[in-house]
Amino acid sequence: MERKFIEYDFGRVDSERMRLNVGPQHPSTHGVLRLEIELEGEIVTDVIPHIGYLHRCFEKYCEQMQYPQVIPYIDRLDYIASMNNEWPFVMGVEKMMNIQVPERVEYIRVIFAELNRIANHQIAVATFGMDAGAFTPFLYLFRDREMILNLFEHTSGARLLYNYFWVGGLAHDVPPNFKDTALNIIKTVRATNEEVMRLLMGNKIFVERTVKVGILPADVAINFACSGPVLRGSGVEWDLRKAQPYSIYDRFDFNVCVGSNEIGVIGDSWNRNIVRMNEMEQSCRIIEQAIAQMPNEGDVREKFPKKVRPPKGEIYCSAENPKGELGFYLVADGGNKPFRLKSRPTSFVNLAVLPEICKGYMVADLILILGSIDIVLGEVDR
Amino acid sequence: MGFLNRLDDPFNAEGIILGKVEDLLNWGRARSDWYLSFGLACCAIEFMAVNASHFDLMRFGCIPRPSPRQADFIIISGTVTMKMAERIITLYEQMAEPKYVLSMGSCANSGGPYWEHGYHVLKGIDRVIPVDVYVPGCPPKPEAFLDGIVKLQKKINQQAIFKKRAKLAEEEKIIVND
Amino acid sequence: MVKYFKDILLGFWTIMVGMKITMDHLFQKKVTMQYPERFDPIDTGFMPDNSRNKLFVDIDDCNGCGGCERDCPVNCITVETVKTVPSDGPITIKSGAKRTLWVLKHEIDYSKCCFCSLCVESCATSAIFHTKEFDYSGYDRNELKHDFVSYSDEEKQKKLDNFVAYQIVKKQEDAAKKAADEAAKAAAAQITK
Amino acid sequence: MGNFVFDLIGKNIVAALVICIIPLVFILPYALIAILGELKIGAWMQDRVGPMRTGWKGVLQPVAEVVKLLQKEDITPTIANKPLFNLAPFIVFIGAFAAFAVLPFSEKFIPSGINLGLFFVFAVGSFAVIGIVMGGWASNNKYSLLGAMRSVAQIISYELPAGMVFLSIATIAGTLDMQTIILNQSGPIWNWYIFGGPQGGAIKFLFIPFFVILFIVYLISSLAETNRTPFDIPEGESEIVAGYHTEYSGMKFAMFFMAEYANMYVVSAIIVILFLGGWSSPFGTSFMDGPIWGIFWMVGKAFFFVFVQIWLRWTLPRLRVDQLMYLGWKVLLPLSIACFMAIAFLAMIN
Repeated sequence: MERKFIEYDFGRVDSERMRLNVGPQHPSTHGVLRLEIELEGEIVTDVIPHIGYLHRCFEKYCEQMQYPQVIPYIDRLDYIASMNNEWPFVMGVEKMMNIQVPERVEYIRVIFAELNRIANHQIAVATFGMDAGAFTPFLYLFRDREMILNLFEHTSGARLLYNYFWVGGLAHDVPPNFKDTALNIIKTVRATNEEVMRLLMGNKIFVERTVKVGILPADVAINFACSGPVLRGSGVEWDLRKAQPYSIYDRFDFNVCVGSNEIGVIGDSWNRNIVRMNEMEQSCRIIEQAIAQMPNEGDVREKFPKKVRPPKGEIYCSAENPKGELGFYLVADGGNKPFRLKSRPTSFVNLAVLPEICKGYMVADLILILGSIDIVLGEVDR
Repeated sequence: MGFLNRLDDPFNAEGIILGKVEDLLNWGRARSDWYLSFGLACCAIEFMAVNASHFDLMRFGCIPRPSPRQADFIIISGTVTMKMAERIITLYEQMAEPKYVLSMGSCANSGGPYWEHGYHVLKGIDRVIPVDVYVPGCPPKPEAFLDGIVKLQKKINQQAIFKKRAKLAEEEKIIVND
Repeated sequence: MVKYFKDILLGFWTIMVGMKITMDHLFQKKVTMQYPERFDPIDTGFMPDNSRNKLFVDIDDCNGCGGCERDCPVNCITVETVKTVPSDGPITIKSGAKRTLWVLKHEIDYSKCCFCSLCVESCATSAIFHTKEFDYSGYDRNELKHDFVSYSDEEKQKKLDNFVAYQIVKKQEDAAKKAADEAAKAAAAQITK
Repeated sequence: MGNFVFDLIGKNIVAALVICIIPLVFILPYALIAILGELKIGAWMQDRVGPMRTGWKGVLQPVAEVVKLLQKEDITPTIANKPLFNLAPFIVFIGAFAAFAVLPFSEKFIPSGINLGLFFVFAVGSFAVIGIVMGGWASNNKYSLLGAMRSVAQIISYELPAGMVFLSIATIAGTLDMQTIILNQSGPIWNWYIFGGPQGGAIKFLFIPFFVILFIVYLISSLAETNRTPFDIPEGESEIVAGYHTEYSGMKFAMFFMAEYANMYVVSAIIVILFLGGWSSPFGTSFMDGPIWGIFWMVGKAFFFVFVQIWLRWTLPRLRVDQLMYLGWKVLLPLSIACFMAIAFLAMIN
């Protein structure tokens, strides 16, 4: 504790500051993040995030593993959106090895990636609501997420960490009633989203809690290299799916959701969340189109290479994850193990902006700002 | 046939009354497990799914408590790094007796995927705190986790409260005899 | 002033809307599946065929190639083998191929396994596969290790001894053969000379 | 008026003891029912089933919890201020329990029929905050301290609108005695104060909105006084871990727990007494009325408001501290003062 003078609008205040440790065990740090905060009464004056409580040495580990064995470890990066994680790596290896995956595989990948995006945003909104004290929307969203996970389990065999996108194809073909199930999921997701909009996002208390809280201006967001809903919430229309279309995303009609100042201010917590809600709707649209266009016949495993040995070279391949841009920089030396695998973790980059935007707010706001950035510690610490 | 066995020696401290009291106390402990709401890694997400409507952990009387003082058991849900292990020991020590530990998933059981080269990962949470139930899986299915809870409750139900030392000695004797 | 009252009314109204939603849910059908009592994972569709649960190795079908051990990213599988000897007679694995290796140990440590299904992919004889058993939590970590080989120690020792004995025999045979070959060579060389 | 125990035994020390014990006997089963209700209703609202495995459909869940909490280790942190730390939960509980002294259960039973009932409730209602501050400060935990500070600010702000509501009803009823207030409202349902009270004739219908606003104001400030969502910021789970009771375990935590539920009943009972006719039957004096039915109506109506509190808890997010102050000082207080003036006018013209 130290004594400081603080300049306020109403004059100089002499007060004692309190240092408080939030985490690593705290109900709402989304894992094991530790925030060292300096409090002036209830007002946060300084935030120092301490990371490394979940450091699993992912990048070095991958140098020990053969290419197919890397995929289970990539799953454990951002464990909420495993399908999306696998994609940039698999895409990069395919590009190096010059494999053209079949149409059907591309469509299935798009559908699963978008379903996982919905699941991720459901968790993000749900935990954000729980940080604000609303427990019920959390359960409604998790109830729907269970349907998505069920479809994933029926397809890949696992509920959370799928190991499903393989170099050159997919591990398993989709179950026979896949299309109906997916359409059914979309219907339920839309119904629940509408309900959550009324129960949580439209609630006056929640709106008061989130608008004008943690305002992230667009230039700061760009300077900190934020991506995903955090960047789009600040009004920057940047989505890798539109900006640098990879896979077959140029075939679909969807909008890039950005924050507006309809209810809040551009770049506040409310906008970051409403972007997530809207993106769920856009994902539903993409899935509908993909299901309509998807070829029915085709072997998902026909393009599997016998041995995954990319030629000597290097590549950076990135994709639009639910949380933002996830990229892998891969150096291959011609062997069956990566020489170097460097990831550009979304959450880590997004978390860097936290100390910038939460000074001067209250403790309760700090929790909400952290929730609105939607980090996953597996990706932050790697 | 616990009841009948106790009838044999009603004057012993393990007589009917104390036996029944012990059953009641164990029943209370087993049926009202409050857990520390605390997540580490991937398993924590699956653990949240266990809490959600489809599986509903509250059916077993498990209610989340944010403070370790009020929690009865702690779920080690994910990879425990060396840095985090110290904190987990502190958390465990902060909990009030009787306390239990449930190790969820491969990482907590024995380091999981990181057991071989992981200089940074604790190879099994049982190296620092005593574990009651190990739930395998990476991450475990919610049903598998619920099975772990059932097993934990079964274990609590058979605990000795009175004459603990004598019973422990007896158990040890059995182990020695084996 | 108008905004003040509007805010109050809006707050009141949205709270009412929220309360109506929760009230509606109070009387809706519940989605909970009650796991131990009323739960059949296969019937309720919550356990598909390719679900990744406990692994099982059909040791009669395993030819001991060790592919699963090599492909496991976690190295939780330990396979120990010994070569078969001619005195064992003609033996085959279940699927009909000739057995060249006795599997002395095929241990999977479920407390390390990451259930990635790569071992299942690599198995040429489909000896290793996922079962539908998921509830096998234990009170002891060692309970989670499972050795699928049911040979007793004597049998294993006997197989090892057989192999060692056979190797000695083979060595002698080889030596004899070599000697015979060399003798033949020498003879041939002499003839050509 | 009066008290059936005194009628039976006479005014002596035994009767007084019996009267003391009756609310305590009431609180224990009530707390169990309320905890079960909280768990079950919360679960049903979230498409779950709630506790199912303890007793039939989980009805014994709260009993198991009490049995468990009784045998939990009682931790006192080494650096805590031990006397205050140990005293705090009792003070909180006493604050909740003392209010039962003037809460009528029926026409024939009120533990203490003092004619300052409303004032007494108002006084002991803010008693609990002393315990909360004590516990929060003595725990020597920063989270507890934050929770305690928030609690003080909250209760002081919300005492005022609640006081204005009490004042309004006291003005129109002309008394602070609980039983008299209820007796005023006996008779048909439109005699209840939420419908303008028994007096005034046709002109009272002009004043009904003011009574309804007062009713809502008190409902909101009662939530704040019992630290329930959306005003549970002193123990805001996701912000300051468990607030003022972070360091409490076992029986002392159970005391806090029980005090919260007892407080829920107290404020619900006061809402019922002030606005909904207390123990009087909604069907007038002829049907389902009498001392025994009085208990039914009183407890039933109060339980409905306990249900409303549970309902709100599972619906709403939590407010922030400054918004809480805004709501208390800038919305509820002006509204209640305006209503007070209107009702004072109504009382004057009568």
